[in-house]
Amino acid sequence: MTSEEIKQSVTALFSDVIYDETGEFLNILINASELRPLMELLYSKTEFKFDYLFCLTCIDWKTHLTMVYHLLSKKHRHNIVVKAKIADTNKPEIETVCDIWKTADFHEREVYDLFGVKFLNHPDMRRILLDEDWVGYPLRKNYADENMIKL
Amino acid sequence: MNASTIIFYILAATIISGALLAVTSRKIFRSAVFLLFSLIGIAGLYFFIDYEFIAAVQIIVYVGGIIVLIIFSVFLTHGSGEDMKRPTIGRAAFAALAAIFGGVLTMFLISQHTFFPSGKTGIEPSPENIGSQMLSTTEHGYILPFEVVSMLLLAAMIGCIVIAIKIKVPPHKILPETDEDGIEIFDQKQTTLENKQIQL
Amino acid sequence: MSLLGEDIVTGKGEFVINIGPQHPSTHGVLHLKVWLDGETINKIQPHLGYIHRSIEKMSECLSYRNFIYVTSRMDYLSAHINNQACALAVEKGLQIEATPRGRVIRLLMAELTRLQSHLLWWGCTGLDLGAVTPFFYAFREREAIMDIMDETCGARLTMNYCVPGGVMYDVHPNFQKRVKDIIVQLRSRFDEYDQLLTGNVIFEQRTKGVGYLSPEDAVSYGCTGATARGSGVSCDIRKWFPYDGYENVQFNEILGKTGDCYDRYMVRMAEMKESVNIIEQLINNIPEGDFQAKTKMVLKLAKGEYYQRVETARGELGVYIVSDGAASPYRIKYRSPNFSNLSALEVMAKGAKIGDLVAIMSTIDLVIPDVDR
Amino acid sequence: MNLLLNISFSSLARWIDLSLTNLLNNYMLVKAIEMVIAGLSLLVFLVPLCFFLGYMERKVAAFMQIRLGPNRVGPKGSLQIVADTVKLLLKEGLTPNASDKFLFNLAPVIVVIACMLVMAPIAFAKDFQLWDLSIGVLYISSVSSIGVIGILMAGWSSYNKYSLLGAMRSGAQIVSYELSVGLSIISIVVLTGSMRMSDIVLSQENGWWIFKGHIPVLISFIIFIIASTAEINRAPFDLAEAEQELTAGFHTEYSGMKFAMFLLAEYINLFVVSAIAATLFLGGWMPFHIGHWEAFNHVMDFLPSSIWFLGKTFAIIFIIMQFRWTFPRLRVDQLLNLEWKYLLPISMVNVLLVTIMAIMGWHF
Repeated sequence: MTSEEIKQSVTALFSDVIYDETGEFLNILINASELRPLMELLYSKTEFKFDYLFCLTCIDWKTHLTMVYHLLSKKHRHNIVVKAKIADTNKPEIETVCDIWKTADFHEREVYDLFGVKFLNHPDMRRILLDEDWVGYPLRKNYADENMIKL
Repeated sequence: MNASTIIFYILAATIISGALLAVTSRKIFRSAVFLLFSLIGIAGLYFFIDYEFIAAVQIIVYVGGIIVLIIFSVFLTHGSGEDMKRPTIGRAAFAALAAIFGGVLTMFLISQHTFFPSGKTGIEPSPENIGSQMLSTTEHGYILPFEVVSMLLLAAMIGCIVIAIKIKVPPHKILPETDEDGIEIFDQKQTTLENKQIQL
Repeated sequence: MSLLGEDIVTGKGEFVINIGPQHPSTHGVLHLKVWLDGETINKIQPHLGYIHRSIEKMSECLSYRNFIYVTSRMDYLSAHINNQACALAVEKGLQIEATPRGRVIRLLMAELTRLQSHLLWWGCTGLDLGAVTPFFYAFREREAIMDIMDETCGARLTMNYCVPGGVMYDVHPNFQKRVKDIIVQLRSRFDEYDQLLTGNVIFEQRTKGVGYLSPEDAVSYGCTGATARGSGVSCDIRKWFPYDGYENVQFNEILGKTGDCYDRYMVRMAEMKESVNIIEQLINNIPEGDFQAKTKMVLKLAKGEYYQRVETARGELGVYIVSDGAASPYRIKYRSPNFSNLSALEVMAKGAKIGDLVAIMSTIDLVIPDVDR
Repeated sequence: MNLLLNISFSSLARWIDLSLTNLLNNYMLVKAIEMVIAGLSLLVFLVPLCFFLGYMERKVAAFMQIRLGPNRVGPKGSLQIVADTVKLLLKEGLTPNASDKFLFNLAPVIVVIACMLVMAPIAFAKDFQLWDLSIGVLYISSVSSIGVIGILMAGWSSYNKYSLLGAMRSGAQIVSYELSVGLSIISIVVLTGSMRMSDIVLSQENGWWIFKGHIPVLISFIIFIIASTAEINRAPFDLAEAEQELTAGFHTEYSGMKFAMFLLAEYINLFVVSAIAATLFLGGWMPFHIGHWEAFNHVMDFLPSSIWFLGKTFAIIFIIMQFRWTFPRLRVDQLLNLEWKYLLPISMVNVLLVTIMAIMGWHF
């Protein structure tokens, strides 16, 4: 399925999505609240069938956070990137996708650990790499550590 | 006092002290180990009177079998690592009384009985003799008790197997054959998810 | 003394045991909390982060030339392939391509890296299952490969040979001859390896039907590399999204059938032979010319996002660069293969014995720095 | 030279006994001194033996693993094991705080004592045996079962979960494999008609049992080697100390000399098991004799009996060492399956076959 067809199919079901085709993949920009239905659609619909979530991460744009999901369909061999904007940087929250793609379990815990994004309905929302009592989220741009050596 | 007396007393001391420590120790695993010493002492006593076969059987059965079983059951007992509770005074007193009564009764019975040497010479305790006595049907033959005991053990063994038997669940399902590029197999999951999609 | 006290035994009579962080078979500082019923594993929970060095944060502070070298320390056994991924990502951002000679040299080194990594894995698998001897046989060939790397770029393990636009130096004059020697040597050794470990009855018993991973789970857990291919999932990036000229060489993607430890093992063994084939095709055809494209002193990527996938010895490594036009990346994400492969450990090991856990871990082929980053 | 060869060990023992009796004229004291001498000579034999076995193990491992092995300390690395022993002696013997200290320290002693006791009825050479008791092989299989208690003790008292798992495994393993060992010993006892070690050796004067006893004895020899490898916890049956699974199993917490004692016991056990296999199946110190070939037998007699015994024993040790460096380790359930589903039924049927053979006199 080409990116044009994907766009058409998604637009038929979700009206307020923005597309971005400047990069390598087709990007779908969406609000955090609508992520979950879109993801379920992308996974389950036969012509999409994005069964493989190969990268899940977060970007801190200082004003807001963006969750980035890279998806691939093993059957149709097409890629898509879903970006969800989280406006609230103080208490970022988003629905989990770890029941759709089990790999998201660890990756979401990593994002929680390093960015502080809380994933709702995640079964085991703990820090994964850092200690349980670590203060702050190191990959945030405003993270400051007095012991950090400036380069 | 000659050497054999000394050896006898050493063995007796091992047996008695092992038994006492086994009873008084507050850790159940230690009790088992002290019991082991006591049993080895008894085996030593058999060696001492040249009943070598009995001694070896004592070690095989009691040390190699019973004690290992006891230790295994200790391992599998909940909370067996902790010290046992100190017995209450009433219990301790009752136990002491029972022990004293038993001891006195035994001593009394022994003193009542007059022991005299029998005219017959005993059977030499060589393995050959023991073996032939065990399987003979003559006057001193033990074939009947031997067989009865083996039947009992067989029954016990079958019982154990029946208790221990578990119906095994196969560890994992048989896989469908994959096709060349290993993609088709995902369709099974797809159908269940399409149902979900209709709800959306 | 409460050996069977509350802290150890849960209400269900389970025995909790911590395998690692210091343990011979976790191959690093991985910590697994295992709930056991007798010797059967009921539940398993990995605890990570013992060597988390925040390589992503470090990379954000470094220039586009320098951050490549940090990545050698992630999956140190396929250091060159990590570097290659970063170099390719930067090249994508600069919209340049490496020179033909540089690309072939990179590819050769990548396959040599894959070979040495798989050889180490083979030795360690034997070691994990209690056979010590394979380890020494594997190291005999691995040393020869390491010597080639040493001669080519001065380092044996963390090589830092890739730069955006090609490789850092030209290959040593001896390179071709030595690589040809090692191909001949390896070809004759593969049978020896099979005799030593693969055909062993105990080895087959220990691995066949152990650590079953269904293809659905493999995709869902994001498993890649031999871990997924053992379950019959096609995921070789070299075939799916060829880079650096993999489209021009002939090789097969090996797929397993049953998804157990034995298939994962066999996939890796066959992959080694494929790597040798790739090297054989390229070693006589290294194009003449520059080994490195001309690039600016300070590299600046255009604003945007760049994603590059490569196939390391353990699976799919993704490098995701978000650039804001400055001289260092705004955000870098390394999608490491081991992190995802490890997450599937629980489904594989559930219901298995402790001995199986060791077999499963060794056939996933974990490198802990790559998990923790 | 000839004179030296003719001095048998029993005449030496008789000479010591006589001279001591003349000197002291006290029966009890003489016995005590003789016991001390016997114990000391056993120790003097065992320590170099363990040194040699340690060295041999390293060299065999190196041979199998295309490397050189120890070659720095002493000529050809022969003093490496001495250096290791000194290191172990100087190391601090740690005792974990939460452990049951009495049992923790007692366990290695029990393991070593058990395997030393087994040495008593072994015939090292012609007329050279500490204690030729009438139930020789039964004594061996009974006393060797004390060792498992030491291992269980070590595992329990260490206060370590790995140790406990290792001890459980080892207990289950040793108790199971004892059956197969016992049954394969019985097949020889059936053929010989005696449990006395010297009788068993003498019964092989016209040929070793492994040749005389046709295929059934060969089967019980193979079963004996497999089962006794398992009983002494050596690879591929070293589940009790499976390094990759349980770090070091029952001796995880042991260090220094206490650890060395477990190592010592392992090597003594290895020797004992090989010696018993050599005695039962390969004729012990009996030279290689064939039926009535008098001339051939005489040629064979030229080698001293102790050389024959040690040669056979070390050949078997070499085989057991080769197992260790070739095979991967079994899993615990496979190990028990092997015993209960294969070895035990086979050896039971085998004993029946041997008995029929012995009754009908089909052996040579």
